[in-house]
Amino acid sequence: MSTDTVAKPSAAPKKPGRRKLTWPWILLIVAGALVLFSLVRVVSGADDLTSVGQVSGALQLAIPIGLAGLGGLWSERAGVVNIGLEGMLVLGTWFGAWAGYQWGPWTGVVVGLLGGALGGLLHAIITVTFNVNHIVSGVAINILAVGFTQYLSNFTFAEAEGGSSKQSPRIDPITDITIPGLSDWLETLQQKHWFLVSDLAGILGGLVTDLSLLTVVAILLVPATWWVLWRTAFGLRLRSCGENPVAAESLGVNVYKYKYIAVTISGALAGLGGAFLAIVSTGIYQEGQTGGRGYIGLAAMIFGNWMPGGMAMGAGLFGFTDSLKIRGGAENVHALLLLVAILLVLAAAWQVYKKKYVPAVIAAVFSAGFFLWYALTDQVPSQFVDAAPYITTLLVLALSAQRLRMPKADGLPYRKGQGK
Amino acid sequence: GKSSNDSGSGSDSKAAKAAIAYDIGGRGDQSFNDAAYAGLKKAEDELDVKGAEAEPSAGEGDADKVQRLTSLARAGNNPVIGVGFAYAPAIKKVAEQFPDTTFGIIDDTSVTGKNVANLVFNEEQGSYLAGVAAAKASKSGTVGFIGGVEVPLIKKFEAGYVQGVKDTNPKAKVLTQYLTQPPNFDGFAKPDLGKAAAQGQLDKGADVIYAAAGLAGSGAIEAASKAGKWSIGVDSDQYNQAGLKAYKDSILTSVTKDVSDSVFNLIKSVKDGKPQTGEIRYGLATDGVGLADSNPKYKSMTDLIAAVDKAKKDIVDGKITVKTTP
Amino acid sequence: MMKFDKDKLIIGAAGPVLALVSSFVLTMLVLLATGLDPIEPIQLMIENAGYSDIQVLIINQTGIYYLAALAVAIGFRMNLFNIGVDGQYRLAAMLSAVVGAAVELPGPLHILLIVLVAALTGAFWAGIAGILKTTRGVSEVVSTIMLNAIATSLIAWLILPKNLGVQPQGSNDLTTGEIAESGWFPGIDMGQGNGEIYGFTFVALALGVVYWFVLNRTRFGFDLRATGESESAAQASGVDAKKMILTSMLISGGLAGLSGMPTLLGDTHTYSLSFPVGVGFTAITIALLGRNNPVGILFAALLFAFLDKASSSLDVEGYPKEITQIMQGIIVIAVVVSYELVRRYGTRRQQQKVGEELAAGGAIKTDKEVSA
Amino acid sequence: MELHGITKRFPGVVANKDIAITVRKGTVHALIGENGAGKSTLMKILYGMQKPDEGTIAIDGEQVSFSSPGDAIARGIGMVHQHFMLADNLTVLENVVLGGEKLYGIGAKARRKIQEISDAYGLGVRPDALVEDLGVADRQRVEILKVLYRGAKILILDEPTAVLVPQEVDALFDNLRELKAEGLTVIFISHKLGEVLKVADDITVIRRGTTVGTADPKTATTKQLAELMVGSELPSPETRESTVTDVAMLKVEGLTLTESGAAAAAPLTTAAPPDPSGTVSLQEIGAGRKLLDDVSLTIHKGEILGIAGVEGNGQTELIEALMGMATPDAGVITLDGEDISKVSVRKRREGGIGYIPEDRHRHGLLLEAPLWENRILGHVTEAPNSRRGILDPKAARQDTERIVREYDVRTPGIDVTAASLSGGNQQKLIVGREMSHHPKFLIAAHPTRGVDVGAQAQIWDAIRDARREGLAVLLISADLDELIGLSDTLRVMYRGKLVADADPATITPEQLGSAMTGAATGRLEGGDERPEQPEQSEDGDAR
Ligand SMILES: Nc1ncnc2c1ncn2[C@@H]1O[C@H](COP(=O)(O)OP(=O)(O)OP(=O)(O)O)[C@@H](O)[C@H]1O
Ligand SMILES: Nc1ncnc2c1ncn2[C@@H]1O[C@H](COP(=O)(O)OP(=O)(O)OP(=O)(O)O)[C@@H](O)[C@H]1O
Ligand SMILES: [Mg+2]
Ligand SMILES: [Mg+2]
Repeated sequence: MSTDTVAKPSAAPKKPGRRKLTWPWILLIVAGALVLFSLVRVVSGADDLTSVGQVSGALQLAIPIGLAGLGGLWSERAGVVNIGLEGMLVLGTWFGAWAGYQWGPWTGVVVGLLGGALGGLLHAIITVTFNVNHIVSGVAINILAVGFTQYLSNFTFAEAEGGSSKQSPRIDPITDITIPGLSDWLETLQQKHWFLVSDLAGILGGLVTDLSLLTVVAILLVPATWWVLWRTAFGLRLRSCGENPVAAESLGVNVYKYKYIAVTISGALAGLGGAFLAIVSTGIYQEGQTGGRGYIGLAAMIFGNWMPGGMAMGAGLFGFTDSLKIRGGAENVHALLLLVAILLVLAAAWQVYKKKYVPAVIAAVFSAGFFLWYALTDQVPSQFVDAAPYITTLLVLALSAQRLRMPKADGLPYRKGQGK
Repeated sequence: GKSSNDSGSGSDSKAAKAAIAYDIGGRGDQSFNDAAYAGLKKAEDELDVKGAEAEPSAGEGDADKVQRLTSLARAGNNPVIGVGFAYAPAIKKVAEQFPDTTFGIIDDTSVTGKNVANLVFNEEQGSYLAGVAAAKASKSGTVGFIGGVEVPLIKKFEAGYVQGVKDTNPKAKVLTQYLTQPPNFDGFAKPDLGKAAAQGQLDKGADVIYAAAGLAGSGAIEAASKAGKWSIGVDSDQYNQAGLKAYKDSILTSVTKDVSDSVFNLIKSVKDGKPQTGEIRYGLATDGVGLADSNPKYKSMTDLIAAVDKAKKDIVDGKITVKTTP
Repeated sequence: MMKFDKDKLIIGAAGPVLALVSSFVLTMLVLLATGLDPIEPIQLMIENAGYSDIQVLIINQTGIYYLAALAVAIGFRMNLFNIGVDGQYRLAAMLSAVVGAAVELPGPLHILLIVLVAALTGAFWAGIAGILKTTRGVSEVVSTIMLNAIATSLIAWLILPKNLGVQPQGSNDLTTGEIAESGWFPGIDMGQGNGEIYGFTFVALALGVVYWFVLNRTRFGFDLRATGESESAAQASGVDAKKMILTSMLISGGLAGLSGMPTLLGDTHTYSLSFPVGVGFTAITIALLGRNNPVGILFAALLFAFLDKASSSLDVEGYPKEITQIMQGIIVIAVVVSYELVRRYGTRRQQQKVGEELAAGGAIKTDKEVSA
Repeated sequence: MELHGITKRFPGVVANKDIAITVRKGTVHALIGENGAGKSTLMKILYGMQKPDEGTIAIDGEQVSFSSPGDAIARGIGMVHQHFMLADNLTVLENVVLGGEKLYGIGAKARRKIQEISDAYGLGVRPDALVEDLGVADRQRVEILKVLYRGAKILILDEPTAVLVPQEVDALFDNLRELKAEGLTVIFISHKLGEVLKVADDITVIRRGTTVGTADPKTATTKQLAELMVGSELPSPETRESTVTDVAMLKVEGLTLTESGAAAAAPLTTAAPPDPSGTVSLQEIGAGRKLLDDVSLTIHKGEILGIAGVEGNGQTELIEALMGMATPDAGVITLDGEDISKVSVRKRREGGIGYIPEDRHRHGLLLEAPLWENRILGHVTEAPNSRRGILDPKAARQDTERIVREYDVRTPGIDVTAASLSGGNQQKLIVGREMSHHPKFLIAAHPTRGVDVGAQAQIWDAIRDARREGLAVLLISADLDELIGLSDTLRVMYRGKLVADADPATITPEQLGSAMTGAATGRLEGGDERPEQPEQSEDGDAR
């Protein structure tokens, strides 16, 4: 009808809130974060905070999440909500391991990717062709993927040597690369524990040490996704299906085709994440090894505002805190208390500057509480350590202004020729 | 009306029958459940017993366990063994209804009864020996412990290990890390977490890592092996596990827990007409727990072996009491 | 009030029938493909469901699923995706068990107190997500996922013997101590060792009626549904969207908290490490399958409970238990796809009717004019 | 181009029935017909978006068959749809190149080409602006640019002028003439018959899915066209007898709303003034831009106050502030002597504010709910819908039946979903619902937009009747004839301010239009005859 779509000339000039982060700003924020981390490390003596191992561990833990998130991004950019990522991740682990132990890790990677893609394709058929609620389909795929792989294990891994109905035989590892001189040099530098310098060295070192080739591929997929989706005609068409499929259709774009492609790629990426988990992270398929990473990937994508860079940051944050807690959580997470306290002081100062005194006082009180907690204890109970990544994510989300903007037609049903 | 249990009556009582009901994870976990299965298998082979198994489903409650045990008991199985402490409340209910059937429960002594056999292990004692071995093998004076899920059972492993290390080398430092918190049992299933945790401890200078983390332990073994450091396995002799062939040289030893023998023994006792009852404890004294010595490198460390043997003797003799909580 | 409509009846029946038939056929294909007997497992399950003790298990599980699914459904009716039902359920069961074990009151009061604590705890935990959403705009999908994990840690800490938990002598389990018998919800004993039907199952069913009544017969329910159907229209109609989000999140959490009660009050009487988990996730599927409708959810819960319990002995007969899960997945897909197909057919019919009746009112005149 | 024997059936509706049209090359061909006559459907068929059940299309004598818009575009056909086909979150450039990436890529070359076309036709389009930041007229120009970018030879414009002010319409027509001069063929659909006569070379009239005749714009009058269209005379919104009393019903003083967190939090607050020059001045980017700037007005019992303005100049915000959906920073709203500035939406509705929203789908209806539930919407706390918190479906259903009867809502029953009614009938249901609660004050935003002529008359009648009984009405409409005809008092809104007022008896749409672009302020004097105006109070209770 003439009223619904016509009359919405929304906000003319850009809202200040939507101001884009420019490179100088990003660099400044990164630098500030680094200084803060360095400071906390020096004060608390938790040298693992920015060590090579910590960063490289974070990377390992972040990649399956990031790949799932990337998968979610592809799908949702084309307008299909994909809560089936977890299931596609499971398919990736199973198929990756199944092919991997028999025909080598790279075959495993490819087959894992295809397994995930299969899940994606199923999701596409259900949501695009049958126009079923995307969440229902995703949930069903999660159930199906788990049931299907566990069922098949009884006929495959259970009969293989070194495997069982819950676990695959070991898969040959994928080559690791370490940049010889640089990596050692950075590691030495990091171990000097100098303010800032060592931290930088640790972070860079973590990014160039013991890198599996698949890790490199996975990292490259983030900018590649950005490039494809935002710099190519294909990507433009795909995104238009998530923003306004009817408009896309009216310009001759075959919306079904792009949705199918996007959701299948989405599954393939999650499948790759699964393959990474089975082949690189652990070297075997293990029932239940995805452990909800698909959902975390989805959360990372929302966290990152449906953008590859933001998603990567979300996955990175998660991987980082996860790695912190798992590598000697009691001490590391204890140091985080200090970080939180400092951040809260800064927040309080900012609120004072903005003349919002009530939030300022609240922030200050909490800050004092964290300082006390930090000062009066040596360790954080292991149970709370375990919650660190989740609490951090919640805190970051709650403290940062929420300017989320999902693709406009995300999750909405679409049928060809029925646009108004 | 009719009960599912009525169907299979104990009619063909000629062949002895025995049953085990698995813990979450079920057969194929290459750990606890598989060890129990091995005991049943052995009984099938050696005692001509017909074995039955039943797996739990995810997220089930006590009522389901009661139903499972009841139907296994009604079917004429004797003994019926619940693998894992989760079966305790169910066995308490069922054992009263079937006074003629022997019920076994592994890792629990809280339920008692004339027809209940509590199969328990002194994991802390085995872990103590592991601690002695670790302290002896360590050059850096820092060793690591990785627990899969922070539950009392695994804390027993930690307690014994830490005590063993400290008694051997009071200056040694033990790094402890748990992978997940209950009821999130991912910590037994995610090898990548085990790997990351081990990596963290290695980076902090640990050169022997003991992982009591089920399958996640394989990640720790992998990490230690890649770093050229020692690892200590758990439950079964992991040196001989096919899946860990690539890293076996770095598996110093494993703390074994003879679940399979305990199952076999119980079945045998029932078959022999002298059913075990009450607490059946498997400790160092009975070799129900112990250290494996398959790794030739381990066997060549005479100093270490001497220390372990002495500790073992002291524990058996009661000169050392090993704590069960850290 | 409702006219009897044959079309409607046929269309209404077509969906489930189509779904059941296609899912059974697909399951059989999977079994065949892996070289197993395609009929026997299904036969076994149906046979199993004929036994009283299994029936009791099915009914009890239905009650649990029903409550949890209602919790999910009330969120869905408002377009809120509460993935956190599982965490709310666990935390509520734990804390109410602690309170229940700590006090001793006359029967009904004791039970009431436990139930109240459970509902409030669940509501509190869901309320965090609600507040984060209304004040900070944090997506409830993300926050409830995080809160699930945080609940796990919190419970793990609280249940330590040095805090609120107990480690019974000789046990490797951690519990919250046994609730005194005055706090047990009486059930119906089915005799002959068939177990008893939890009394709280009937509370669950009653809550289903309340759910229906509140949603369909109260102003509040109307506002809630309106918000779910069109937030903008609801807001223009006078609904305070933020308040609505928070309220429904609280109710959802409260129901989630109650879903631990059948087990706690009827069976375990304590919260332990082996308390059932994952109920909240299954509930999402059930709510979706039951289309957020109290009767639909009841059938969906029954179906899932049947699949869960009737399959319990499949492994003893040599069939992998995972068949059930495959069946569940296939059924969900088959149900929604066939509902969609039937719906499309139905809408076409409805439009046709609208068109015909409009044409009947205007066609004659038009034709005359055109010919004139 | 020739269309022959086109027939298209939808479930239950024959949208097109044996349609035949011949369009001469290089002309502007107008297509007119009432709501639902099948114009858009026909054009969608021509554009390949829908397939005809029967009939043929020939272009330059060659028979064609399109299976998708892509095929039509390849044959040089371009279409500007009745409803904008733009993705808000994409830039102008992205919207334009979408689907036509092969032409000039998606980068610098495309940007140059867009700039070139924009300059050539004076469209003033900025390639890198986000579409959501554009006003309606700008969007319209982007739509046209999209078509030109693809080098279309045949242009279909489906109701392009519905949301434009007269000046913008003139600019558009200038563009069309230019295009025609270059040999392009234009098919033009509009309900505004005056425009049609002004710009068209040929006119075809469609009624109930078939072509009922053609007209020559040189000789035909709007009256003749209207009769051809509907077989009767066009109703007029004129209200001449005044019922204005001097009892103030609604009083607004100093209402100010600045863009801030509130705007971000309430997704309903969308509109903001587009700058006619197409550039955004820097000061406006900062926070605290005023969406409503010190708005004061009084509406008396029995008075209709019309507000004219280009969309996005604060009308939406004014409505939302009056309804309580947006929280103003300053200002007092008094309804019938009671201060309601801080009162919730629901309380205001209970207090007697009726609301016909500008966007019935977003704000007026639950599309997937049955009619009787839609009758409850907005009045859930009032009789007969509920008693003491409990709904009374029986009474609500009965009352729905009454509304359906009294307001002539064409529906087979009250259990069908609102979505299955045509726009006009949906609107009648809303009007009936709001009127059933005897409001003291009615906000009517575009009450007849996109509505059938017949339904239009009914809605006007309903408003007039209520006014006679003392209802105060705030009328907001883009249809200047409706505004001038229905209002007792006129105000012009520009950038959140009431900048001018006018007497509906003397003002012409052109004058009003120019005031809406900010060209004139203060008291607007009507027409050439400039009749003496009687003394007027500040509130402008005319006549
Ligand atoms: N995409 C669609 N799918 C199914 N039916 C539709 C669709 N679009 C329109 N209809 C049917 O068409 C009728 C209404 O059409 P439409 O919205 O064009 O009416 P209208 O009077 O032109 O309204 P408006 O004036 O608001 O454009 C309804 O009967 C509706 O069911
Ligand atoms: N997708 C659809 N599905 C079903 N019916 C439709 C659909 N689209 C249009 N119709 C029907 O076809 C009729 C003609 O619609 P169309 O949109 O062509 O009218 P129109 O002449 O453009 O009206 P308006 O002046 O309101 O734009 C409508 O009344 C509607 O009932
Ligand atoms: Mg229309
Ligand atoms: Mg039209």
